[in-house]
Amino acid sequence: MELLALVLIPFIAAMLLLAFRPAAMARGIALVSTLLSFALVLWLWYSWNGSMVIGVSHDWVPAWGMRFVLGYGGIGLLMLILTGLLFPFIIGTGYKQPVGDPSLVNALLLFCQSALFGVFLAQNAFLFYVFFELSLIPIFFLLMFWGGAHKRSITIRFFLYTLLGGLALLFSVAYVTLQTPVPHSADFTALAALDLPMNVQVWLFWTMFLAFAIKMPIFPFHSWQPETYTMAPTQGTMVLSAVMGKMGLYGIVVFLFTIVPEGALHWSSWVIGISLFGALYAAVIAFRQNDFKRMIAYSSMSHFGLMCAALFTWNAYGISGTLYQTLAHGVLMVCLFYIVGAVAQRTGSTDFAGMGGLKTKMPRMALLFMFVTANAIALPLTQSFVGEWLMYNGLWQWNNWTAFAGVALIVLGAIYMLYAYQRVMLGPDRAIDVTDADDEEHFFLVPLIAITLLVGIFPNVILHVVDGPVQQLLNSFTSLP
Amino acid sequence: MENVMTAIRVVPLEHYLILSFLLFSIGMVGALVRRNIIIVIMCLELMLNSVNLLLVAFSAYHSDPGGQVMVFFIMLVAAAEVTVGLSILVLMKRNTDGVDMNILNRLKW
Amino acid sequence: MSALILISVLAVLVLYLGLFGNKSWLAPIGVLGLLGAIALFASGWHIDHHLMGGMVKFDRFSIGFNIAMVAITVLIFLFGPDYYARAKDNVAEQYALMLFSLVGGFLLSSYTNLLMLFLGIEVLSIPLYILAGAKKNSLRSNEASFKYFLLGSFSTAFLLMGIALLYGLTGSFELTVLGEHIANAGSSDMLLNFGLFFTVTGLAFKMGAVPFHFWKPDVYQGAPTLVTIFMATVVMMAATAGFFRLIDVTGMPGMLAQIMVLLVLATLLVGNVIALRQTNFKRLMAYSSIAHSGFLLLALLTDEGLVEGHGTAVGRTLLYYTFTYSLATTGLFILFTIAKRANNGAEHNDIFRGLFAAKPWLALCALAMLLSLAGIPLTAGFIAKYQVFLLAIGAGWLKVMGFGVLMALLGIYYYFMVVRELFVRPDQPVTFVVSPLNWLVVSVCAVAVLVLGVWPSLI
Amino acid sequence: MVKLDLLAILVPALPLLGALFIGFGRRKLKGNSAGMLGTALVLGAFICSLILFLGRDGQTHIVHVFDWIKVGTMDIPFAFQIDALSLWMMLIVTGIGSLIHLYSIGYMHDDPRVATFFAQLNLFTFSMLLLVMGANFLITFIGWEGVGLCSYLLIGFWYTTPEFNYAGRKAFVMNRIGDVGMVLAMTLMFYTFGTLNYVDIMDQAGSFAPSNPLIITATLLLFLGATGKSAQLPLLTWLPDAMAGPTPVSALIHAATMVTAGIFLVVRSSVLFELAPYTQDVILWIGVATALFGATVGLFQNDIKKVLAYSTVSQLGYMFAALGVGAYSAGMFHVTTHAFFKALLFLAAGSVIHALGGEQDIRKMGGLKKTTKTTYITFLIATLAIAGIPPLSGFFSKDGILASTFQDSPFAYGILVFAAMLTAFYMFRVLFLTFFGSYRGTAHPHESPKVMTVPLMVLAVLSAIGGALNIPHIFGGHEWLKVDLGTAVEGVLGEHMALSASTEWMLMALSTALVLLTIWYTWTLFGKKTTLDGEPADMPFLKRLIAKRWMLDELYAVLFEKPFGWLSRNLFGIGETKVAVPLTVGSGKAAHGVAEWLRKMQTGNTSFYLFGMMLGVVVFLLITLFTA
Repeated sequence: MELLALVLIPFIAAMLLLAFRPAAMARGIALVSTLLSFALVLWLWYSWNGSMVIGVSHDWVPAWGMRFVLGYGGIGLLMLILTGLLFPFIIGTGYKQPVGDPSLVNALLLFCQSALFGVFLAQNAFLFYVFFELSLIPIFFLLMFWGGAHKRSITIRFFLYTLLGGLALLFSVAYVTLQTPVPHSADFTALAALDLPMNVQVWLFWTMFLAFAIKMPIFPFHSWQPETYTMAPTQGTMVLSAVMGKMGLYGIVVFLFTIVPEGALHWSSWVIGISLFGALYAAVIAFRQNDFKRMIAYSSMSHFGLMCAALFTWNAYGISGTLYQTLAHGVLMVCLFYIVGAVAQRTGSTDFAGMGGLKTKMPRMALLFMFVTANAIALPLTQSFVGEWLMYNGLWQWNNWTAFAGVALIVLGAIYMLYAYQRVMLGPDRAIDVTDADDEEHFFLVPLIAITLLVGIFPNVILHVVDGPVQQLLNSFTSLP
Repeated sequence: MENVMTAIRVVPLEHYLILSFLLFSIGMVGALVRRNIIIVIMCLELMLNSVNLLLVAFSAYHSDPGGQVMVFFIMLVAAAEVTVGLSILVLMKRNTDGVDMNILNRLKW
Repeated sequence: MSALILISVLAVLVLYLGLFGNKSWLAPIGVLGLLGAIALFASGWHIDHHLMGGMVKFDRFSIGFNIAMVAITVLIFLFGPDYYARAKDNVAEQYALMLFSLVGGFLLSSYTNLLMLFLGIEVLSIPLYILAGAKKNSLRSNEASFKYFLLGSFSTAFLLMGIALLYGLTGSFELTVLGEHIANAGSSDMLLNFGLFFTVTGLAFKMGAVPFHFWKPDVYQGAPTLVTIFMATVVMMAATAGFFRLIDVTGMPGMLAQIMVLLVLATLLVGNVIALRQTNFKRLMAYSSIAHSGFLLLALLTDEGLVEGHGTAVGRTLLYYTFTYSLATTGLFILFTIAKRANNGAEHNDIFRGLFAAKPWLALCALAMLLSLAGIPLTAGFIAKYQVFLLAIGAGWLKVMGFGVLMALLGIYYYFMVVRELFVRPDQPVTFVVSPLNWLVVSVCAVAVLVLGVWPSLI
Repeated sequence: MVKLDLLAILVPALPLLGALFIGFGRRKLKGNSAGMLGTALVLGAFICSLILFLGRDGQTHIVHVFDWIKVGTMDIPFAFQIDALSLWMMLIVTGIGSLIHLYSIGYMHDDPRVATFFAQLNLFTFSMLLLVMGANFLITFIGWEGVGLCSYLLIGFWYTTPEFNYAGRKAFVMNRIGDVGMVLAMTLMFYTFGTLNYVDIMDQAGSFAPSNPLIITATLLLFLGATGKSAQLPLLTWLPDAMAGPTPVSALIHAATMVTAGIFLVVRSSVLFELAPYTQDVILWIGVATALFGATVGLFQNDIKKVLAYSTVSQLGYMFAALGVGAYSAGMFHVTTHAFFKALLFLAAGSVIHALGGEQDIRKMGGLKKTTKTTYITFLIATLAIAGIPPLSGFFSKDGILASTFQDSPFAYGILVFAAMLTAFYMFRVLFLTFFGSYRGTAHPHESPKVMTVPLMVLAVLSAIGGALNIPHIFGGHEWLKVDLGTAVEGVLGEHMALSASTEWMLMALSTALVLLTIWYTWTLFGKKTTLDGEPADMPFLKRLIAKRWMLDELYAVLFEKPFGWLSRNLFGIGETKVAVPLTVGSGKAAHGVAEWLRKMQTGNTSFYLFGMMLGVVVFLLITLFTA
């Protein structure tokens, strides 16, 4: 029941916002609802017994295997934690960096959260797909209404591009559903049970992978991402990069690894290849970007490349590392884009040209940014380090040379992040009057940084959530040829 | 009655087929190439009648009256259809004072 | 049977009322009669009725379709008073003609005999020829009716040729005989192939399948909006039902499968692609209906004829698809009329600008219906498309389906072009005048679309 | 035992507390309070480690704090390893560290961001302690990266000067290049041994045959990390630039402690290196080359701190040469003494710079021995020590290295002796130009305050008598340090001096004589200088090359920096804006184009429609006919 509540709380809150348009209190209501759902997530976490939990299970249209099944295992739980943890902050961003009519914006964000909870709770492929697409609609309007330059064309392109993947996924879902014995069932359990012939898995892998590759995005499917991130309002960018991208990784685990494992195994080298290439490609590009936000967008792409590559290494370190990193990356992205927004708010644009030498005027913001940068370049005792360390181990066990390519990222990452830090904060003082980070911004960033450090120092808190499930996943692989 | 059947059966079925196909084609081509709507409608009638011929032939060869019943229905409906068509034509003549096929082509693309 | 008679009598009654010249009674009486017809149909739900010496069969499929058609007609009639508010005369005739044409629809959905197929199509079409030209002194309306008439009778000729050939093959107009013949004698016979092909041509014309689609955009644009609604919904449903009736007996013998595949591909391509460039909303809807008929044809393609059980699935899919499509279309066209009046007669897509600012609820309704047409989850349109997916994949038409997926993507694009307009602020403020009845109809359509999308098993 | 755990945790905890407290209270802390606090805490850490040191029992103690990473079969505890090696390094770090903290109170006195400075200095001490105390590679790596960050922050401490920021970034990125090796080495070792704990790895290593490819790869990768941190060829160009930071930073980080992390790492994993003779050769020759490189470049530098920086590079080269021949104790011994005298040199130089109000160019100094007496004397002692004049500490440590390299490869020995002569030359050049002759500058020199001179004196004493730690047998000593380290480091006790006493005497005599000769020559050149003639226009090519630091920076700029920037710009300019995005946009445009073309079919002419329909029929008929 509480699982249903998790989906409904944001939905109802959003409906209330739409109905009453309480412009003044809108953010407050949204914040309360997100905190409520976060509390619920924490309770789920606390009461989790380490096995698969099925909360709701109703028939929807049995004839087509459509069933309304909500549940979560360790991996889903991690995603719930991610969503629950980050959305209060994403909503909170609106206080300092407001866009448009608050009740409308927050309603859209809450709809998005509801859909995302649905995605991570769904235990039925069709249900997963439904939420997968629904999460897109609010974002579409968020971007369409309050985007930056060329919002119309860029939004439509982003929307169609992601929908292309979505339809491919729908196609696959319909296909696999029909492969199940009559009465058909699209439950993940049923789909995992069926053992598709190799030649089918080989093409089915791509029709599914396309959706997730576009969602993250990784290299050849990324061309929507930089412009969209740059153009979108801060909150939209946060949702896209911090949470929605993770649907791709999660989908890979629940779809590719369970339904077409042999196909996935067959294509692993290819996927790792393109992902790592994309990661390096994006990291190199990020170095010379002249736009702060776009630079962060490329860095996010680089991280996703690494995560996707590590996910396909088929060993505990790669997969656990990636799952752990989803959380780290989410927190990181929220921090970074918040700082981008805060600085751009003061200097008037996200262009590096207008920045530099801000540290003299805003030392506290500089300190916060330095903490975040330390996380971004994965210094030990920050969250990202543990994830990257595990992923490098995974890559090494897959193939030494991929590990070399992956580890090269720690150099590239340092290059572009420190260069960005210098271009924003360091250098001779500018003759522009900017105010230092105020208490509200501290109230936003400090908790996130605290989480970054705490989880970096005690990573087992998160790792023990995914450890067991990942082992089970790997055991299911051992049956593979 | 019976002798009519035999009379029809004198000609082999293929010939009926070919003839009606020819008529049908003539009607079709006529409808395509002519621009005067009256003539086009007549061509359409020709096509329908070729079908009638075919039906009659078949019904004779199958010695089944259904075909001929169908013919009557066709004639009836065709009559109604042409009535409507002509009235539309009259309306058109009134509006554009022309009976050219392509005089009305405001609706396109 | 009784329903048929009831509707026909109703039509005559409406005509007579027209003589006394008070329009206010027409719609209510029409609606009452239609509701009665629904009741009659519903009463016959459990047993199959064979009428007219077994040339017509009211089984569940046809009854379902008939009820759906009547229901949509009710919605249209409810829209009528507002639409005809400014028309002076011939209102009664138009209601009556729609009712007659509806009878044709009944025949199409329930014939078991090719003769009835022919009659049905004609009874359906001939009133439409007139309706399309209802605006006597509007050249566009005139052109629409003329084109529709000419092309229609042209295709009728083909249909008849096909029927004749099939008759020549079997010596009977009974579908069952035809089906048995195919089952026994196989599908090598040229007569059969040609016959089926010509018959299908005639039906494909009514559905607006490429290359028999030319009439659709022009007629939709030229005809009075109310008639356009009727054509886009009831006629579409009737034609689909008729098509299904035939295919469900014959299946896909011989060359028919290939031809159908070509039809599907061409229809999906042309419908979706051309729609990208449409700026006139009525034309846009015309092309979108072509695109949808492409999906319907795809569903038909998967029917295996007399094989037991499968046909019902296809039939249900078709019913669900056409009905939800009709709901969305009706609502959208009503909103279109409202917007058109607000923008003094413009038909361009951007007449919807500012709808969200002025009438949020209606804008959300429009959003729901557009999403449904585009096939976004939790709307009926999505479920409908998904059923077609299932059918096509189940029958193994994977590549065709893949093409369909791409085309569906294009579809989403042009529907969202309209969605965008809903939320754009207009240059100068626009005032939308909405009569409560229209508001009700639109809301019903939108809500129905959503409800059917969440609980598809209702149909 | 509890006491040991407590102390061991206290040692890094105190500086960490300092960093946090000073860092977050930096607005509250007025005047010297921040400095006092920071110094006190580091001093406390020093006392703790002293207690630990005195109470040591030659055993290896593992202090398990908590489980850090535990997933799958990977179990990496957050634990400290307390043995002779780590204790020794802890003493150096905290001891020298506290002295330099004390010194900084005076040096940074008038800087507005003094509190930040001390916070970062304490943070550095914490990281360095983690580095040396870590019980497994990953804990060491925490400190490894931590010191890198602090060095980045402190080099760019005066952040308003773009060059300084660049220097900081350069230092960090070059260290990161080394870290690639470090991380890969760790993954490889985890893959091989299934653990990263030093103790376990050293145990298991015994089961591997010498020059096992896995071990060689691991050691080479580790050494790559070491070269980055310890500024060996080819990753050394960051160290001279790092002098941009405040002088105490240069003393603590870039002379005494951080740069010796590489040596520590090699000594810590000596077992592996013992198994990889190939790697040892690489280390030896890189060390020798670096020693020579640093010494040569030092010759013609005019910035006093730059000279010291290159001398550091060169001395680190010595240490690695020692490690290359397996003389770990000699290496560690030199680490120690070098920490003493090089820290002293930097602090003294700092005191000079302080005296001259920020002037760093030795050409604008001179005759300071009268005005800044203490500084002069301490600087002199340090110079003698580094030059290797008996009986100062440098003599013993350097001699140990020279001797052990001689028995391994006389050629390397020759180069190192030559480098020693060069060392003497440039050090005394600095000494003479700075303190002798007459003042050539404009400022008003004055002796530094006590708070700065006291550390100088302490360090002077240490660098004078530091040699006593490890007096070789031929002087009747017992090589105390070697014995002590032997309890912790494999292979130290295995080092045996195969040379006969006479050979050793001869070598010592030779090197000492040569050095003295050089000093005399330097005196003739610079001793009496009152004015300095600028560089002669026609320097010989070699000299110009050396003066330009062998063009290494320029080389890297051409080889790496510029191409990377070019790549970055063009991947975006071409790969993204010209290919990726246009492709997506183009597909949309293509669809529209097709649409525009297709809709022309809808001509509006009824005859055409009829024709189209008939055409369709005919096409389908043909298909029906020909496929039938």
